[in-house]
Amino acid sequence: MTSVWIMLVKKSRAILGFAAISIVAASCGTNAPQDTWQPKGPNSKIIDDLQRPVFAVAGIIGLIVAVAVIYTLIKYRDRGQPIPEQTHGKPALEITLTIIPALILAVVAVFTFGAIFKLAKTDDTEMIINVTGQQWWWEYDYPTQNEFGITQPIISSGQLVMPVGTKVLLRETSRDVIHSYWIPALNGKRDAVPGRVQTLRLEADAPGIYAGQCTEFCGLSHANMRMEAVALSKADFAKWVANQQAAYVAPAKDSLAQQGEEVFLNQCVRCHQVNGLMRADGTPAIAAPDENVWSGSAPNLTHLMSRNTFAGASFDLLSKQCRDEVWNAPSDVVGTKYLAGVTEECLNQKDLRSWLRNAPAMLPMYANATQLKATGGKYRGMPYLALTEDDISKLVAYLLTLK
Amino acid sequence: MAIIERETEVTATGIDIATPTTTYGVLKRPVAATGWRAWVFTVDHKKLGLMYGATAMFFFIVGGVEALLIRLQLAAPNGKVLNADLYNQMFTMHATTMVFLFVMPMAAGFANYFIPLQIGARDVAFPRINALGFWLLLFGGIFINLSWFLGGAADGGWFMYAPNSGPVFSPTHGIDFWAFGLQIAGVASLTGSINLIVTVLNMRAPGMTLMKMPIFTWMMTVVQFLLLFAVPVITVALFLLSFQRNFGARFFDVAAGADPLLWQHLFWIFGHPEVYILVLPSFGIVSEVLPVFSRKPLFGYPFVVFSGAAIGFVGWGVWAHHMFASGLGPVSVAVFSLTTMAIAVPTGVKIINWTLTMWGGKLVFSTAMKFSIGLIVLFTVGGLSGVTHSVAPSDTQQTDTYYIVAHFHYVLFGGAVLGIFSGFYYWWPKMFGKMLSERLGNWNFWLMVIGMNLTFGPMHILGLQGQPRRMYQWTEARAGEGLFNFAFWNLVASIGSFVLAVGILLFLINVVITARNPTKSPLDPWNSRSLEWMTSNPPKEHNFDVIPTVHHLDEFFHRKYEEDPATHTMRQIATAEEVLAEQERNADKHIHMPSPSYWPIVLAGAVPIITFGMIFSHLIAVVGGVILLFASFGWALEPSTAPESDFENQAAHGTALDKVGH
Amino acid sequence: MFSTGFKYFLGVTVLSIAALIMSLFVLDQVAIAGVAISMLIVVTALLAGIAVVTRDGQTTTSTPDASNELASQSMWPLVTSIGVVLLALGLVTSSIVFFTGVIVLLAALAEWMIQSWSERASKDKNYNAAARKRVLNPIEFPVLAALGLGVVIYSFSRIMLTVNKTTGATLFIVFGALVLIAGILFAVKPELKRSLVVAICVFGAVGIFTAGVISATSGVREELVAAKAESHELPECGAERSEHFDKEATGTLSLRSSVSATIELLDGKLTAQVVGFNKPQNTVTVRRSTPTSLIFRNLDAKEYRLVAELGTRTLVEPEGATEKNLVCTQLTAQGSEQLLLLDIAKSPKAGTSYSLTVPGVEGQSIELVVP
Amino acid sequence: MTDAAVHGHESSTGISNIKLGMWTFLGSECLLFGGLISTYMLYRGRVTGGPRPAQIFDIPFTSVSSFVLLMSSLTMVLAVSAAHKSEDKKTNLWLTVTALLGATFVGGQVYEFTAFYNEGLGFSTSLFGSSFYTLTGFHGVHVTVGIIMLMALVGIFKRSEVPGKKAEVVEMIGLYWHFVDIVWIIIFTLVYLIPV
Repeated sequence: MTSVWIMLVKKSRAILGFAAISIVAASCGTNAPQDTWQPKGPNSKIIDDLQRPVFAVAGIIGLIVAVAVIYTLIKYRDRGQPIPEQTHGKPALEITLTIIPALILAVVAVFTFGAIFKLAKTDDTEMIINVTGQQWWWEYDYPTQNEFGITQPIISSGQLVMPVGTKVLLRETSRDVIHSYWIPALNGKRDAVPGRVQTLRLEADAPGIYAGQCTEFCGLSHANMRMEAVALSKADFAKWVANQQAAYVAPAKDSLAQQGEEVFLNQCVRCHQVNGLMRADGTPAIAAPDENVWSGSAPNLTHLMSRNTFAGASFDLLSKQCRDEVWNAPSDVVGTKYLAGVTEECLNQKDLRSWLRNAPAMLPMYANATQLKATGGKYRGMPYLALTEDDISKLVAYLLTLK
Repeated sequence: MAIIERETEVTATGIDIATPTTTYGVLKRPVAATGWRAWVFTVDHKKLGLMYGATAMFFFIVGGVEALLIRLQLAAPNGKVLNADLYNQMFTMHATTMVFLFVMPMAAGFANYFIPLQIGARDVAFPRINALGFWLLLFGGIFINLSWFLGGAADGGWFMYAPNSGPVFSPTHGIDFWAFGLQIAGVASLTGSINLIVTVLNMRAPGMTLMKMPIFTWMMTVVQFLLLFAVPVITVALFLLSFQRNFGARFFDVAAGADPLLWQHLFWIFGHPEVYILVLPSFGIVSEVLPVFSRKPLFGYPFVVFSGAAIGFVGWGVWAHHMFASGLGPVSVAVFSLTTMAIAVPTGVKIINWTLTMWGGKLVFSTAMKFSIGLIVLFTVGGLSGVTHSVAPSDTQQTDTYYIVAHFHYVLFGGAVLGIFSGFYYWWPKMFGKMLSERLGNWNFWLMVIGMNLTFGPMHILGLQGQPRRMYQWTEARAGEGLFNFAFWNLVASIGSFVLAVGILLFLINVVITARNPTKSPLDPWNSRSLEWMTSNPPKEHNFDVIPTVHHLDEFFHRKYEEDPATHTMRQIATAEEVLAEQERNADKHIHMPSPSYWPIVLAGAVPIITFGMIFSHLIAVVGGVILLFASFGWALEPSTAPESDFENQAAHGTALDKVGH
Repeated sequence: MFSTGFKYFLGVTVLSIAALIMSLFVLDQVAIAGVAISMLIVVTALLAGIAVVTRDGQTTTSTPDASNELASQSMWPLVTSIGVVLLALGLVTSSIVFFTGVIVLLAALAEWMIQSWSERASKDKNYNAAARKRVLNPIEFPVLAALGLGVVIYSFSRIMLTVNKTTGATLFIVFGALVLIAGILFAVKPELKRSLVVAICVFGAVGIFTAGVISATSGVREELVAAKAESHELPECGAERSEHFDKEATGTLSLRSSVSATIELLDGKLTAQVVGFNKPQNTVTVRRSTPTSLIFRNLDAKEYRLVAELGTRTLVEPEGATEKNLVCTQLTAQGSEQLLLLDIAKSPKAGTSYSLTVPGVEGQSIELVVP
Repeated sequence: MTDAAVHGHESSTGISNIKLGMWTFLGSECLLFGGLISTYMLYRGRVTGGPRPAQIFDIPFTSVSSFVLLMSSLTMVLAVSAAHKSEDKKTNLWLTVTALLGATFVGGQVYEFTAFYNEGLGFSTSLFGSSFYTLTGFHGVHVTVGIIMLMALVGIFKRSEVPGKKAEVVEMIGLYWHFVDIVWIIIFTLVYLIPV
C-alpha cells in the first residue's frame, strides 16, 4: 500500500508540474502567430482581461481539489483501522460547499456579461468591410466609403487590409458552407453562415500582419483555408486604397507579359476577373465564374501583386525570405514593406508555377468535373488546366504586371 | 415482474395440444438452448449485457485505431499518412464510433447487466425489446461502418453541420450510411431507455424505495430519461438530413431561404444532453466503487442523486454554448453562458461528495479504486477547462481549437472511459466468476493515465497557441518559434496516444489471461455493499433464488455488518456465503423465465435492409419492410413462454432453468 | 383423382389462354406478348399432363413419421396461378400489374409451402394447425390489414379528388357519421342477425370500393386539372396587380437574422438601412452569387411593391429577344413588411447599373452595387 | 410488447409495465413532434416559389377530417370500456370502428396531399412544402401504425390468442391513439388555423 501512495504523490507532482508548464508555455513560450494569449487590439484585450483571471481561478480550484484528494488518500489509506462509522453526510457542509462554487461562478458571470455586451457593440463603427467565405478562401469587398477615399467598391481576397486605430466592422456571410473568421490577435471567431449576415468587430492597435485560420470545418481543404489581416497606418492605408482604385495598365506591346494576357483571356478569364481588362475586340472581359464554379465566385485578380498570398491565403506569393522580411518588420516600416507588393525577385515562382501547372495536386479540391453530379458538373476549386510550360511562363510574366 | 408462472397458461387459451413425439423443421419456439443459439435468441438481460459489452469493446478498438491514425498523421507537419478526404472520414468516424458505438453501448451493457440485479428483479420489464435493442445497435454500428467499403465513410464531422453535409458538399454515400445507421442506433437507445425506466420504476424489490436505490441505478435512470427525450430530437434532425439528401427536401438549402442554424440547434439540443448520457454512467460506477473501497457509504447520497437529476434537467438548457461563435446575438449568448456556469455547480457537488466519501474511510487501493480516483482528478481538469469556456468571450477564442479537443477528452476519457474501466475491474468477478489480475491492472491503470495525460494534456497548449481542430495537416508557418511550439506538443501527443494504446492492450491481455486462468473468484471479493453481490458469481439465470426484502441503502452490507453501539464502528455478523446460503434455503419454487425468441433478431435484421434500400434501391427497402411487418406481427402473436410442446424431452434434460443456472 | 400439381398447371394454362385472347384485343405489342404467353401455355399444358400421369411424382410409400393423409383441399394453387398470369400480363402491360402479380405469387407460394409443410409436421393434427398459425398469422394479418386499409384510403382519396370541395367535405362527414351510427347500431342491438351485419359490412365495403374505382377512372375534378396545368412560378413584376401572386399577401417573413438591408418607404422617399452603417444609405452592396435578403418596409399610405431591376435577360422565345430582368415583392400594405430574396451572379455590364425602385413612386431609387 | 401483460400483477407503481412503457414512449414522442413542429413553424412562411400556405389550405375540409379523427377517440374510449367489462364482441366492434374512422382520416390526408401536389406544392418546391409534408406525413404514419395495431388486435382477439389481460392491451393502444389525436389538434391549430 505504501508504494501506491508514493506513486500517487509522484503523480500529483506530475500534474502540478504539468499545469505549471502548460500555463507558462502557453502564455509566453513560443510566439505562435495564432496565439490566443497575445492580444493586439482592444477587442481581443477585452477577452484577454477576462480569461486570465478565469484561468487563474480555475487553476487554483484544480489545485485545491488535487491537494484535497491526495491528502485524503494518504491520511485514510488502509492501515488496519476498523471499518468506520457509516455516516451518510452532513447537509450543512454540503450546502456550504455547493454555495461557494456558485458564488465564484456568479462573480465570473457578472464580468462575462459585461464583456459580451462590450464586444457586441456596433453603433460606433467607423468602417465596413464585407467578408465572404467560400471553399476555401475569403473574399473581401469594401463598400463605397468616401471618408476613407473609397469612391468605388474595392474587391480583394486572401489578405484583409485595414487601417489601424479604426473600428472596423466585418459583415460576414458565406457562399456555400459555414466558415469561421478568426484572427486571434484581434478578436474571437465568428461563423460566416450562408444566408445570414453576421458582424465581427476588428481593431488593431499597431501596424502589422496578423495570422488567422478558418475554424469551422468546411470540407476537404479546411486546413488550408487561412487568412491574414494587414493593419496599415492611416496614411499607408490611403495609399493602398489609391492603388486598388488605380486603372488597369495593359502590359507593354510584344512583351512576354502581353502574350500572357492572351493566355489569361483564353483560359483564366472564364472564372477570374481582372477589372479593366479588355478583349481584343475592345469589349470588357467579364468573368463568368457562376457558369463554372459551384459557389459562383473565384478570386478577383485585379492588383494581385499587391497581395502577399494567392489561392485564398493558402500559399505565399512572396518567397520565404521576402515574406519573413515583411512579417518580421517593426511596426513603423511594415506598411512601407507591404505596399511594395510582390516584385519579380521576391515572387515565389516555385509555388505559383506548380499551382498553374496542376492546382488540385497542391490543394485538395473537388476539381474533377466528371465526379460532380450533384453540382451539375461545376467545380469546387481550381481545376487542372493542362497549360504548357511556355504558357505558364507567359502567365507569370503577365500576373507580375497586376500591381 | 418478469417471472412467468407457467402453470396452465397455455392450455387455458383453449388450444389442446398433445406433445408430438417428433416434429420436423425449425418452426418451434426456441427454448433455452446451448451453444450459439443460447446467445443469438436470448432475452436474458445478463447475456445481452455481455453482448453489449463485447460489441462496445470491438468498436472501442476500431475507434482507437482510427484515433492512432489521426495522431500519426498529425505527429509531424504536412503529414502524409492520410489524404485530406480520408482524414476527414477518420475524425468523423472516430467521434461517431466512440460516442455512439463505444461509450453508449458500454453504458447500456452495464445498465442491462446490473440494474435488474441492483434492484432485486429477475429480468427487465420487456426482455424481447431488450434483445431487439441490442441487435439494432449491433446492426446499426455495422451499417455505419459498411460505408468504408461502399464508397467512403461520412466526412462531415460527427456534428455534421449543414449545409456541409448536403448532397453537393458530400457526394458519396458516407453521410447517408451515417444518418441511417445512427437512426437505427437511436431506436436501440430509445427502446433501451423505455425498458430500463419501466424496470426501475416498476420492478424494484419490496422495500426498495427510490431513495434506497443503489446510486449506479439512479444515475443510469437519469441517463435513460435523458435518452428518452434527447433521441427523438436527433431523430428529427437525421430525418431532415436524410430527406434532404435522398428525397430532395430543402431543409438546409440556403437558396430556398433555409437557415443552416436549424441543424445546429437540433443537433446540440440532442448533443448536449448526450454529453451527460456519456458521462453519468461512469459517475454512477464511481459512486459505487468509492464507498466499497472506502468501507463507508457514499457521502451525501441524496445530494449526489439530486445533483445527477439536476444535471439531467439543466443539461437541456445549455445547448447553445456549442454555438457561441455562430452568431446568436449577445442576449442568447449571455443566457447560455450563465446556464453553462450553473451546470458546473451540480458537477462540482459530485466531486466534493466523492472526496468526502473517502474522507474518514479505510481506503483500499484496488485497480477499480485507482481508476475511480483517476476519474475524480482528471474529470476535475476537464470540468475546470469547461468552466473557462462557459465564459463566452473567452470561448470565441477557444472553440474549434485543440483546447476544446483537450477539454472533452478529459471529460470523456478522464470521465467516461476511466469510469468504465473501474467498472470492469470491480464487476468482472460478478460477471465471469473470475478476478482480473490486479498486477496487470496496475500497469494498465498507470499506462492509461500517463498516456492519456501525454496525449490530451498538450492539446490544451496547442489550442491556446491557436491550432484549430479538424485540420488534416498543420504547417510550420503557423507553428511558432522556440522549443515548445506546435511541433513539440503534437509529437508529445502522438507519442502519448501510443502509450495509451499499450495501456488498453494490457487490459485486453489481462482479459485473455484471466479467461484462461481456472481460479474462481471468491463470492464477495471486494466486501461490497449492494444487492447485485447477493447472488452467485456469475448470477443464475433467474438472478435471485428469493427476491430479497430491502431495509437499507447498501442492503447487502447491512446484512453482513452491524454497528457496535459503543464505538459506532462496524462489526461483521455474517459472511457473504452465509447470506447467500440463507437465500438458497428459502428459494422460490416455480420460477420460469421468458423463453428465447427468434423475433428480435429478425425484426432488427429487417431495419438495415430497409435503410440500405433507401440508399441504393427502393425495391430492397420494400423487401425489408415486408420482413419488418412479418416480424412485428410474429412478435405480437408470440406468447412470452414457449408452449410446453416446444420443450424437448423435458424428463431427460430437466427444465430449461436447471440447465442454465449455476 | 386430379392431383394438386395438375390443378395448378391446368389453372395456369386456362388463364394464360384467357390472357392471350385478351392481349390480342387490347395490346399493340401483340408479337411479343403473344409469343410469350403462347410459350407459357405450351409449357404449362405439358407440365399439367406430366403431373396427372405421375400423380405429382408421389410414390406409394410414405415417410413413417409424417402424416400420410391426403393433402387437404387448398385454394393456393389457384391463387398461385393467378399470380403467374398477372406477372406475365404485367410484363407486357404495366408495372403495377407486374408487381401485383409478384406479390400475389410470393404470398401464395409462401402460404402453400408452409401449409403443405405444416400438414406433415407431425402426426398430431392440432399441433400442425398450431404450427401453421404461428408461422402464417404474421403474414396473413398484415396482408389483410394492409388490404383493408388500402381499400378505404385509396377509395376515399379518389372520391374526394373527383367531387368538388363542398361535396367532398360533406361526403367525408357523412361517411364518418355512418360508420359511427353503424357502430352504435351493432352495439345496442347485439341480437342483430349475423347475416344482416355481414350484409351491411359487405355492402359498405363494396360500395366504397366501387365508388373509388369509378372516381379513379373518371379523373380528378376540373379545378385540380386546371391547377396542375397552371404555372406556379412567381409571375412578372409590374405596377399592375397580379391576382394570383398578391393573393393573401402577408406580413413579415421570419428571416430577420439574415437580412442584409432594410429598405424603407416613408413620405414618398426610399432609404436603405444597411447592417453596420449608422446613417441611411442610397446604395446597397450585394455580393455576387450569394442569396441576399432585403426587407421592404412600407410606411406610406398606399400599397406598394419593391422591384429590383437587374439588367436584361435573353429570352428563349422569340430567340434573341430580351426583356427586363425584374424581381419583386408582393404588394405590401402600410406598416407591413415583405422580404426580397436576391441572388445575382454577375456585376452589371459596363455603363449600366442595378437598382431598387417602387412602381408608383417616382424619382426614388437605390443603387444595387455588385462588385 | 405483450410480455408483461402475463404478469402485471405486482409492480412498484401499481401501473402495469406495458402501460407505463407506453406512457414513457409517448413522452419521447412529444419531443419528436416537438422537433417537427418547430421545424415547420420556423419555415412555414418561407416560400420562394410555388403556393403559399393560405393559397392552398382547405380549412372546411380539414376541419371535417379533424372531427372524424376526434370521433375515433370517442370510439376508442368505448372500446376500452367494453374491454374492461370483458365484452369481447363490443370491444372488437369499437376497435373496428376506430380503425375505420382512422382509415377515413388517412384517406382524407392522401386526398389532401394529392390535391396540394396538383396545385403546385411538391416535397421539394419550397421550405414550406418540405416541412409541411414532413410534419403531416409523420402524423399520418403514426395514425396508420395505430390502425394496423387496432386491426391486429381485432385479429388476435378473434383467434383468442392474446396473452394476458385484454383490457390492459386495449388500454395501452388507446393511450397511443389518444396521443396521436391530441397531436393532430396541435398540428391543426398551428399549421392550418394560425395565419402566416
